[in-house]
Amino acid sequence: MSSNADIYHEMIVEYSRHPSNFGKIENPDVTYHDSNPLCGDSIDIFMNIKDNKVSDIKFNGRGCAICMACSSVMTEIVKGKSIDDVKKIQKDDILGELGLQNLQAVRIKCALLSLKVLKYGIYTYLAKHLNDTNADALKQEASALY
Amino acid sequence: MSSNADIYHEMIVEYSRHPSNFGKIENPDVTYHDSNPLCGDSIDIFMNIKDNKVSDIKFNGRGCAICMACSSVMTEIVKGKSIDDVKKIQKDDILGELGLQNLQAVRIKCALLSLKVLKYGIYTYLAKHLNDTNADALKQEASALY
Amino acid sequence: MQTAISVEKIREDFPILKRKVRNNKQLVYLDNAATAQKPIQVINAISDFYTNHNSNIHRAVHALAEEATEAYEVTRDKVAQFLNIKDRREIIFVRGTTEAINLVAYTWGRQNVKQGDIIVTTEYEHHSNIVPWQLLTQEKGAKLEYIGVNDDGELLLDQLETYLATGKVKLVAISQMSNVLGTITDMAEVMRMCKKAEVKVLVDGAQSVPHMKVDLQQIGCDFFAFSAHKMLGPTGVGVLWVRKELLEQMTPFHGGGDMIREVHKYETTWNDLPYKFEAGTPNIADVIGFSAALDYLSNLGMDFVRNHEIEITKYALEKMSTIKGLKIYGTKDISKRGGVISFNFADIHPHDLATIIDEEGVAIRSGHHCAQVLMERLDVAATSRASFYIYNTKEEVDVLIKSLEKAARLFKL
Amino acid sequence: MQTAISVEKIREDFPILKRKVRNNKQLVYLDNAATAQKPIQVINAISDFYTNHNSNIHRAVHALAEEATEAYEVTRDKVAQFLNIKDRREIIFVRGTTEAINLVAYTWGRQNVKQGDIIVTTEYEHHSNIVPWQLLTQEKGAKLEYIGVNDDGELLLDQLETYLATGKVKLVAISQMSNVLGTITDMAEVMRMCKKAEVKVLVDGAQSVPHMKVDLQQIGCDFFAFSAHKMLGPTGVGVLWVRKELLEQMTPFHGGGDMIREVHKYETTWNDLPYKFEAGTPNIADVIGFSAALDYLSNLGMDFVRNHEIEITKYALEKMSTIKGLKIYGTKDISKRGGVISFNFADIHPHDLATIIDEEGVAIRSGHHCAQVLMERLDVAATSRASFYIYNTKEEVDVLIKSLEKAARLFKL
Ligand SMILES: Cc1ncc(COP(=O)(O)O)c(C=O)c1O
Ligand SMILES: Cc1ncc(COP(=O)(O)O)c(C=O)c1O
Repeated sequence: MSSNADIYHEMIVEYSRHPSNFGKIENPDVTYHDSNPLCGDSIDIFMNIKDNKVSDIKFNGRGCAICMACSSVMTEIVKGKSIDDVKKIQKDDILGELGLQNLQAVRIKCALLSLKVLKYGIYTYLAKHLNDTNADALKQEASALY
Repeated sequence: MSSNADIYHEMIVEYSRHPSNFGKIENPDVTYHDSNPLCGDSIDIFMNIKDNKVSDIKFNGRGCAICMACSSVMTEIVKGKSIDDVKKIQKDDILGELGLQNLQAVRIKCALLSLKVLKYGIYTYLAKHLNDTNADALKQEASALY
Repeated sequence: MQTAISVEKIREDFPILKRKVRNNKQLVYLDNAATAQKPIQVINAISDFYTNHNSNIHRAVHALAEEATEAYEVTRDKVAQFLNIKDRREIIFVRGTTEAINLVAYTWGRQNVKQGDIIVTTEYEHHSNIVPWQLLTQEKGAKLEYIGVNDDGELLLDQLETYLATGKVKLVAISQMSNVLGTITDMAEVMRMCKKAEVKVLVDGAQSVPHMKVDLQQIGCDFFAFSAHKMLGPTGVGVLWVRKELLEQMTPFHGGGDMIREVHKYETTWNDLPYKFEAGTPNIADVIGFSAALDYLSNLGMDFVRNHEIEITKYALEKMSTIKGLKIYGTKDISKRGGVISFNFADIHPHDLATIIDEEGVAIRSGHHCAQVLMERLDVAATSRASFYIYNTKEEVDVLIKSLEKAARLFKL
Repeated sequence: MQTAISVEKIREDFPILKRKVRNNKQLVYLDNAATAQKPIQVINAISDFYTNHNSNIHRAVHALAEEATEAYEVTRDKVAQFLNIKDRREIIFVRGTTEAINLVAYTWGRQNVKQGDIIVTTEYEHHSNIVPWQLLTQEKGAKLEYIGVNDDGELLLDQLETYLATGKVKLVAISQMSNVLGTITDMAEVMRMCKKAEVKVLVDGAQSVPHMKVDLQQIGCDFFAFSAHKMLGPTGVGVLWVRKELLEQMTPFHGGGDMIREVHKYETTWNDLPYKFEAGTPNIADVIGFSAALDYLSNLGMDFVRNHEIEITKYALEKMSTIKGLKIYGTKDISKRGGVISFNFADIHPHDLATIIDEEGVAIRSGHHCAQVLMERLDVAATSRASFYIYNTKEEVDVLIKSLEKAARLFKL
C-alpha cells in the first residue's frame, strides 16, 4: 500500500487551478473523447497536425487535480513533437514529471485518462487519414494503459 | 432433528408394493393431478360422488414408499365418507395411521401430496359443481398443508 | 423498552473498526451508504454454515440438506417479519437491489409496458432504478419521465401529478431514500397519487431499509427492492418483494433448477411461489448470514438506528456548516433526511478530497454515486459523501472535520 | 512433480467432515455433484475479508475500497489462469451456472435467434441448460432439438450431425459432464462438427471444471459457464466466459451501477468489458473466497483430483456391481465418466433409499437431479446418486455399501 501523503504538492494544486493548454480548437485535425465511468472524469482532446508534427494541442473537460495536472503535463510534452515521438510517450513520462509514480490503482485512472485519450486519438487519425496498418498496436497499447 | 430409523416398518413397505385403491376411474366425477417439483412424485386422484358421499376413489401415479402408503391410507379413510367429513380430514389422520408424525420436513411433502391433491380435487368440485362459496377455505387449507 | 444502548458496545461487535489504514491511522468508516460493515455475529453465521451445515437445499433428504434448507427458509420468515410482509411467498432472494429491479423490468415490465406508455422515475435515483427502465422503454417505444428535485433536494411531486394525469403511466419507480442527498421520499403522498390513478409503484428501498423502520403493508406499494450488504448483511444477497396478485401473473425470469414443476422436452410447468423466481443454486450461505444481520438490527430496534443517525448527522451538519467554502447538498431538515451528507469543498475535486482525507484514515466516497442524472441536476461532476451507521461516533465526525481542515491547508483555501 | 498427496491430510482442511449426523453417525458426504464442501482456507478467506477489508469496490478511493477491489480483481486473473483464458476481460462473475446460461439466452440469444432457427441441446442436460432455451425458442418461434443418449449414457453425436446439416442451427448448448450419468462429453468431436458448420457452442462446465483439467483455448467453444460452489468455493458465485468477439457485440443484461460509462436522462453508454455485464454490487466477499478455492485446487493439481476420483469411482462401481438388484446407469468405462454414480436398487424408491442410508450418516442425493428429460429417457421417476470429491475415501464407500445392505433388509429384498 503506497502512501499518498505527498501527492498534493504545490505543482499539482497549481496545475489544477491553472491548467496548460486548456480549451478547444475549432475544426481540429484530431479530436477524441473519453470518460472514466468509475469517477465521472471526462476529457476531450483537440490536435492540429502539420508536417507530421503536433502543431497545436488543447484539452477540455472536467476532472480532479491529478487528472488536470497530468493532462496539462501531457499537452506540454506533446506540443511540437512528431507523431512518431508522440506514439512513444509512456505513462511514466507523465507520472514522473509530477512525482506520481506510486499512485494507487484507483487514482491511476485519473492520471492516465488524458494519455489514453491522446493515444486513441492518434490511433484514429493514423488509421483513418494515413491508413497506417500498424495503428492497431497503438490501440492495443491505449486499451492496456489501465 | 427427528430420527427416521423406525419409518420403514413392515406396513409401509407392504403398502408401497401393494397400494390400496390404486388405478383409475373412467369418467370420474372428480379428478385432480399434482406433483412434487422437488422430487418428482406425481399423483392423480379419481373420485365418484353419489348422494354427497365419495362412492369410489382411486389414485394413480408414482412416488416413494411413504407417498404410496399415505395415499393408500388416505383413500381407505375417504372411501364412503360424506364430503363434509372428507373436508375435515387432517394431516395427522393420515400420518398417525402410519406412525409418521415426526417425519422430517422434506419427506412430509411425500406423505401429504395425495392429501393435498384430494383437498384441491374436492375444492374444484365444490366450486364448480355446487357453487360452494366456502370452497375457498379448503383451497387455502390445501395450499397451506406444506 | 430498550434501555440505553451503548455505541461503544456495538463497536465491539465490528472487528474491522479496529483496523489501522495507510500510515497507521485509525480507520474512520464513513462510506456506509455504499456498504455497511459486518458484525461478528454475521461473520460467524457464515463460517458456521460452511463449518457445520453446508449442503445444497430443497432437493435432498439427507441431514445436512435438511438443516441448510431450514436455515435458508427461516431467513425468508425473518424478512417477512422485519418488513411486516403478510405472505412469505412474496419474498424472492436475489443478488441485490439491482437484480431485483431488473427482474421486474424483464418480467412484469416486458409483459405490461407497451408503446406509448410512460414510466416515471426521479432525478435522484440510483442508476439501478434508471437504466433498467431506459432499456425497457427504448425496447418498447415507451417513454421515461423524471420527477424533478428542488434546491432543497426534495421531489417536485406536482410533476408526478401531471404525469399521472396523462393516463399513460404504467409504473412509478422511486427510491424511498436518496443515496446522495439522503432525502426521505414522502411515500404516503406518492402512494396517495398513484393509488388514485391506479398506477403500480416500485420502491427502491436500498437506502431506507437499513436506516429506518419500513412497513410494506403500510406503504402499500407493489414492488420493493433492497440489498442485504447495506444493512450489516453479506454481499450477494438482496430481496425483491412483489404483491402476490402481481407475482402470480409474472412470467419466470431465469430458467433452470428449482423454479420448475415438471420439465418435458418441449414444455415445462413452473414451481410455486417464490421458487418460480429463484432458479439455480441460490446464495445459500449468505442468505443464512443475512438472518444474523436481521436479528442484529431487530435487537437494536430500528428506532434506535434512526435516532442514533439523526444525532450523528445533526452533529456533522452543524460542524460542517462552520467550514468556509463547504457546500452541503440537500435539505437541512433532519426529519426529512437520512444519515447521508453530500458536499463539495470550494474548488477541491471530490476525488482529491477523498484521497487527502483517506490519508487520515477517513473513508468517504467521492464521485457520482451512481447518480449521474442527479449530478447533472446539481450541475456538478461529482460530490464527496459521508454516510453514517449505528457504529459511528461524534469523535469520528471530529476526525472528519480535522481532515477537511488539512485539505484546506494543502489547497491553500 | 507432486509427491503423494494424502487424502487424510486433505480431510483435515474440511471441518465439516468431522460432523456427526442423525443418531451420532459419522457424516459420509457423497453429494458432491450438488455442492462441494469448503476447506478452512475458503472459510477463512471470507471471514478475513469481512473482518479486515470489507468495502464496496471499483468506485471509491479509500484504503478499504482499494484492498477490496484488488482482491476481487485478482480472482478474475486466477480464473483466467485456471482455465487458460487469454483475456481476463472475457470473464464475467455471476451467481452460478444458471445465471450464466440465462444471461446468454437473454442477450446473445434474444439478439441472434430468429423464427425457424434451431437450438440443439442434449437429453442429459441439467434443467438450467434446457429451460432457458425453451423460453427463448418459444418466444422467437424457433425450435429446440435434443441429441439423444444411448444405453451406455453416451451422446448419439450422429444426431448432432443431422441437425447441423439443416443449416438452421444457431447454437449448440451442451454440458461437458452429465450431473446424473457422469458421462464426459467428447468436446473435441462436438467442436469439430460445429466449427465445420460455423455454429456457436455453449458449454455447461458445472460438473467438469471441479473434477478435471479444462482448457478453454483447447476446447475452442464460444460460451462457457460454471459454478464456484461445486469446486470448493462459496455459494453465490459463478463464471460466464464469452469469446471476446461475441461479448463485444452483446447488448447489456442488467442495467444499473458499474455497468455504465455515462448515464444521461434519455441515453446511456456502457462500461468496458467485463464490467458492462456486472451491474450492481457484486458478491464481493464470495468472489474473494473463490480465490482461495482456486488456489486449493491448483495446489493439488487437477490431475490429482481426476485420478483420485477415478480410483474411488472404480472401487465403488466394483463394489456396487456385486449387489443383487442394484442397477447402475451410464458407462462402465472409467475413462469416459466422472465421479458420479446414479443407480436404482430393486423396487426401492430413491427417496426411501436416501432416507434409510441417511440414518447411517451417508448423504446421497435422490430424485430427478434437475434432469427430468433424462429421467424420461431412462424411463424412471428418479435415481439415487452418489458423487465423490477429493476428500472421499474407500472406507466411506464401504459405509455406503453397508447402508445399502441395510436398506435391502428393511425392504426384504
Ligand atoms: C451440469 C449442471 N449444470 C448446471 C447446474 C446448475 O448450477 P447452479 O445451480 O450452480 O446454477 C448444475 C448443478 O446444479 C449442474 O450439475
Ligand atoms: C438507492 C440505491 N438503489 C440501488 C442501489 C444498488 O444496490 P446494489 O448495488 O446492492 O444492487 C444502491 C446502492 O448502491 C442505492 O443506494
